[in-house]
Amino acid sequence: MTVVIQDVGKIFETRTREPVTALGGITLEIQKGEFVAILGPSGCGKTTLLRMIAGLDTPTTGSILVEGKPVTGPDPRLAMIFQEYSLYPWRTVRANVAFSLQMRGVAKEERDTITDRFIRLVGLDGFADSYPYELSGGMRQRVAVARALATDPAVLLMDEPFGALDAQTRNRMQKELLEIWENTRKTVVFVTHSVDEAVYLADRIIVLSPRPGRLSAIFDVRFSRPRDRTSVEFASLRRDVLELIDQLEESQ
Amino acid sequence: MTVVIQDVGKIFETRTREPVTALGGITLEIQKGEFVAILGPSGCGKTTLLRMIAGLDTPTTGSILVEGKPVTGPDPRLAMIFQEYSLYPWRTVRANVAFSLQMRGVAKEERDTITDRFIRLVGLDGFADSYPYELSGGMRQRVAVARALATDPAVLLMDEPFGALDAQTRNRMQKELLEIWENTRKTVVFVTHSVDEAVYLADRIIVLSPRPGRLSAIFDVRFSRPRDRTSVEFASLRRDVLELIDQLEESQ
Amino acid sequence: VDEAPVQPPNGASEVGIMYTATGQMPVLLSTGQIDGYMVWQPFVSVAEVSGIGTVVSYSQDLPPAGTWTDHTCDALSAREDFIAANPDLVNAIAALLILSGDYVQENPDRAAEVSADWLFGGGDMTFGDVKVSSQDVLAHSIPTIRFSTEPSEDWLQSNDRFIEALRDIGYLTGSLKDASPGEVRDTLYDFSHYEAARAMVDAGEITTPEKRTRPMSIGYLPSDHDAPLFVAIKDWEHFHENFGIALKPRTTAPGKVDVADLIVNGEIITEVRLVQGEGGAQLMTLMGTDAIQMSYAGTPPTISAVDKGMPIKILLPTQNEGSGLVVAASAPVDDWDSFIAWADARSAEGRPLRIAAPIRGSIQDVQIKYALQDSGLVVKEV
Amino acid sequence: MRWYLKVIPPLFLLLAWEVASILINNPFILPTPTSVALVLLSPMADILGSGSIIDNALLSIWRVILGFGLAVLCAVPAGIIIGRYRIIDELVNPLIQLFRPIPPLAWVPLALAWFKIGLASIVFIIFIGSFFPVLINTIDGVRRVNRTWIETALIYGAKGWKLLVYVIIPAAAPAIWTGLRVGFGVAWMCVVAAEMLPGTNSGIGYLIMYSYNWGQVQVIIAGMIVIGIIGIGADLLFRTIEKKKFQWQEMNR
Amino acid sequence: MRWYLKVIPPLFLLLAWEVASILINNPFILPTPTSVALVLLSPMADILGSGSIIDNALLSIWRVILGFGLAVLCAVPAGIIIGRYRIIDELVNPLIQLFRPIPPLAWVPLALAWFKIGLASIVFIIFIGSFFPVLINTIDGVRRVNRTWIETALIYGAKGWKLLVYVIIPAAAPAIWTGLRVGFGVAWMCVVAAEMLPGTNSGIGYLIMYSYNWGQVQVIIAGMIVIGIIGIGADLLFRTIEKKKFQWQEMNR
Ligand SMILES: Nc1ncnc2c1ncn2[C@@H]1O[C@H](COP(=O)(O)OP(=O)(O)OP(=O)(O)O)[C@@H](O)[C@H]1O
Ligand SMILES: Nc1ncnc2c1ncn2[C@@H]1O[C@H](COP(=O)(O)OP(=O)(O)OP(=O)(O)O)[C@@H](O)[C@H]1O
Ligand SMILES: [Mg+2]
Ligand SMILES: [Mg+2]
Repeated sequence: MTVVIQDVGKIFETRTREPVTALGGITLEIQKGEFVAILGPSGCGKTTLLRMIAGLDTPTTGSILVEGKPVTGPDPRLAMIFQEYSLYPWRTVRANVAFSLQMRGVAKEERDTITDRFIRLVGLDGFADSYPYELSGGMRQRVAVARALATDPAVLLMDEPFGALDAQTRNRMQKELLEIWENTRKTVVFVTHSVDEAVYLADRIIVLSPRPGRLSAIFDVRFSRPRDRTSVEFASLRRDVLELIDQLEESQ
Repeated sequence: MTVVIQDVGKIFETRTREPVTALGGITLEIQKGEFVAILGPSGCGKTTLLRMIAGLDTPTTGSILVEGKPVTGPDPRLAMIFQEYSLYPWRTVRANVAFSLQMRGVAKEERDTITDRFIRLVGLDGFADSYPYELSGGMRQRVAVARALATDPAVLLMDEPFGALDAQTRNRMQKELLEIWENTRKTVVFVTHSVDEAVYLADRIIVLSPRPGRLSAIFDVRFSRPRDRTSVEFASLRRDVLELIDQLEESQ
Repeated sequence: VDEAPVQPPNGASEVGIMYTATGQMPVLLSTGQIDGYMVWQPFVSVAEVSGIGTVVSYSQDLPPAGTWTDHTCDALSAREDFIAANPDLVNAIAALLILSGDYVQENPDRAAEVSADWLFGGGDMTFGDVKVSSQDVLAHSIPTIRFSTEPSEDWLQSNDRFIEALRDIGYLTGSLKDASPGEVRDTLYDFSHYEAARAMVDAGEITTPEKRTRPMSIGYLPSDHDAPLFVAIKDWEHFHENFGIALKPRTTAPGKVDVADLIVNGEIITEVRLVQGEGGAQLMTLMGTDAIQMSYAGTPPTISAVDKGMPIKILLPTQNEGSGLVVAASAPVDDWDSFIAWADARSAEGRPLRIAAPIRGSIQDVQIKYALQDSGLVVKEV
Repeated sequence: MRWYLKVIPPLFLLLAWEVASILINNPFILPTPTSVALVLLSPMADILGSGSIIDNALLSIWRVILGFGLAVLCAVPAGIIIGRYRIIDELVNPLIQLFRPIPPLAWVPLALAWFKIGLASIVFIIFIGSFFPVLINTIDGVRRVNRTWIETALIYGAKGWKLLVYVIIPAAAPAIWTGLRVGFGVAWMCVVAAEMLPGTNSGIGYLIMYSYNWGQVQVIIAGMIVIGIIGIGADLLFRTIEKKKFQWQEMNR
Repeated sequence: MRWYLKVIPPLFLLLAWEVASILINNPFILPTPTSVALVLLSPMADILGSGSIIDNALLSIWRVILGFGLAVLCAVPAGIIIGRYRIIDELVNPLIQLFRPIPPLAWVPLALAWFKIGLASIVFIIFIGSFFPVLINTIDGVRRVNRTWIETALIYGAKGWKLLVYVIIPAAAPAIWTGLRVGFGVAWMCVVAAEMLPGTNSGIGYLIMYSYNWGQVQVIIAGMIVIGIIGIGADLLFRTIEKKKFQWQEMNR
């Protein structure tokens, strides 16, 4: 499913009624099945952009089209994964994964079948009846991924999903995400702060400028997966992106 | 000042009176002026080790000698910087930096002189009268560094000080820390989860095994500073450390 | 501290009046926080029987001499709309209280027993380390109360005196403030039911009132002043058999009765709920909101309530006298004169006596203030 | 801590009381523990013609449960609505603030006027006492529901009552439960005020106030101890359920 | 929200009251708003020979401040000690739990016996009411002081009273302040119970109970409104100071 972002900007009003430009105006086209990473300094509007694609916020200017139709609100074809806190702590892993199905009125049996499949997919068999607080941070994010996948969305929006994990767990989660993506070929929009992560995961890396965020550069990542972090091409692209970001900061 | 860690282990008692081995037994000698990074998976006892060096916990086995004398409690020659929450939010930047001096009964005028100097050193002139909540995460950690330096400690213990910062800010802080270290030549023990950070900063990288932490490997970082993250030697050392960590995880 | 409304000559001795909950009075007295109290029964007898205090004077003997003889105390009153809607029922209840008043007057021992049971479960009362039998207290108390139900001219005059006093204190601010004696009587009383009841009692034949579907409530106070009500219920069989009227309790358990049935000539007329209040004023407020329809309480609160516009009429007296002034047993006092002497001495020492009374405007409050002022003392509320 | 250490303070208090009562030697001021124990140790015996301690306590508990139950039935839905809709909150907040500081005791006269003598008035006083803690906690709980939880639900298609039942209420449940616990505590504290109402002839609060009217200090103290113990019991019960049911809250972070 | 929307609910309440009072047509059940307004609008006029509303309100506030002040003086230090030393906490906790549920009203008889008639007893009742909220919040606040803050201080050589004065107390201050706010609210709610004590013939609580005895429902309602408004005022004052002084707490995550 394609996501077309046309000149999208967002101005918030603070409590004191001052306008804050969160996003400056972005045009971008994301292809079906593409894995796009979005990089940018804190506060440049990455989360805001994802939220607008998900239909949780409306753009102040411009428009967002998903498969040609403008976004007017949450849409079952899009699922979003937040950095943290998005699991329901009073629900077991199974009930969390089943949440969206339950909301759509899927019957109990079918729900269980689907749920079990996705719990297995993210490697949590045996933890179906655990509560989120009994899981590690990485396991929790896997539950969030399973929940998102269970709705069979065409587009996965991920907002720094691994930001709260330690380095080792993070690497493992990245590998697993790629495996799942390769099997399901969802369109993925992945926000991150880590250049390393972006280079490791994405087909394309979108770099935004400091607030208010504007498109600053787009890097195509052409080398094949699984990518070797220690390869020369990896290091070189990583350097290019880092240098651009350093420049952006200094020019600020 | 040298820090000698001799066969140090720590066993905690949980509330249900079960023993938890947090640290398995570590022997290590840290030289005066050396910058040592400690890497290891979550829960392997890195924080516990730092706390024991700082005199906040006592080892269950073994002993820690600072400049030849066993640690029996907090010692003015050692300062520790925590990951977060360590600033006093009800105190201004100046009052935070002055805290340790005030505790030691340094007179107001002298205190102010010293404080101002360190605030300038970490680049926060102009923010002396701000409160921590008015600062960004990076600025807050700079205040913590200034506070630690203000006591003129011989040893700086840092427990993932930049873990909560975004990638860009983190890189900047690393650079600044190195500058300060080069000017003051404190002994630094730096706990981190980031291999990249360790390679960028340290003279020596200590890798601990998963819980209960034991010494797993020591890497000497021989190339000169400022280090280029995109250089071949950087990438190669980085790969070695990452591979060791991967191995450690798999063997678990 | 408020100034007393009437200012006696300068240089006179001073006495403090303090309003307190009645139950606290023996405690306050024995802990030396007050020097005496003026209150209704059985707290006067409590002091004497337990040895906590001695009686200086019963209310009817207080100065000015003769003023308080057979003075008014409790009366039966009812809401006007209730009276109008249930005239025969009101007559019947009045008749029952006339009969039970006489019964108490004739059988003080039984009345004491019933009251002790009602108020105290017949058990002991503990005051500090003194334990007294509630039976003993009430046996001492009942004979000091006059259970008389005739609205005699003396009784009316006694009420007039209270009205005077209430005006003096500034408590009458409404319809009775400037009313003439005739207007006052018209507003306050409705003796037609007393007369009808008296006639029925004399004839030995109670008219059966119409049945009511809704229960009615009578308010009363936890004092043996209300003994006629207690015996009317506890000894209902006596009245049932001899006079064909009774308030039959729903339960036979000892202690208080919450619900009774009014039975006249063998027919259940209405359910009667018995509502214990804390004081006359509270019962009047309840009557004002129609939470209760009749009440058995002191006349001054009733007068004040009528003054404030509550649609209430006094039907008949139920009991006269029955209060007293008590001082600590150790006090150098055995009658009113020695009490005044003591008050003078204490005032001279700069430690004026402190006498407790129930709420402002109560019979006891009015009487003690009048008596003290009549004896040349300055009264201060403290 | 060892259990035997835990009994030290109550025993110490008892001892201090005994010594004090001997020193003061005025049972009006401080009756001996023994005289109070006598009352407490015969909980089935009639007191002042008002029934036994047990009977009175049970009756009081029943009244409190009624008043509290009613408060919960009103305050929880109201709190959810107010917490959810900012505009309603702003509209009714001044009224809540005005009524909240008025002590239940001050409502006694109006309760009598409005609900007449009987259970209804008693229940109203307890209702008024526990309504606000439950309301305030519910509003707060609903307002603080993690925004991410709600947005996740929106993304997955939850709306209207489904959002309420499956997300808002479970998420606010710990706060609401705290409200219930606090509210029940207040309700229980209102029992004395409520049972002061005329026409009340029973209940532990009545027993205290009636004993007060007759100066029976040992009964008053016994009644206070009974109130204290039942209060502890109720609080423990609420906390135990809290621990079991809302474990996720503590653990979450 | 526009200010004129905010006045709608009070106006609506007033209107409903007016209509209801006309329909009920019994001033003892529900006096008209006008009759209450008459009382409120002449706050300097004498009521029932007990002084003006203003005088009585000021007196009540003074009493509450005394009782509350005393409670703060006792509860804050006690709370700091209990919160700091786990062993003391475990020792005294059962006693706190036992005494906490006992309503201030139930203490009235003992207050009289212990503190005699007069200001001391009134102050005691208010003290008892506000002591526990302040204590519990202080304990809680001290117990929850960020471990890192304490350890940072230890590292920098703070110990004993310096640790207390420069770290524990400032860190617990917001929680303590919340305790003060809640405690003052409760203290204020105790004013009616306290002013029921014998020997009291003034104060807004006395006015309410005294008017009750004389069926002056309009004075009762006026008194309740005064209590409500003073309650709002005090709460606002506490919150304003809270916002100013403890801004860091809200901001600090
Ligand atoms: N609801 C809101 N009201 C007002 N301002 C907002 C709101 N949400 C976001 N902003 C502002 O918009 C800007 C962009 O915020 P956003 O969260 O999208 O940034 P981000 O790129 O996701 O940052 P980070 O990397 O820190 O997550 C920020 O300056 C933020 O303060
Ligand atoms: N006070 C304590 N009581 C009981 N167990 C403890 C205590 N402190 C730490 N532990 C346990 O000791 C182990 C080591 O903890 P520590 O915090 O030192 O790990 P770490 O290496 O710093 O982990 P991380 O990278 O997540 O910070 C963990 O299993 C932890 O649960
Ligand atoms: Mg973001
Ligand atoms: Mg750690």
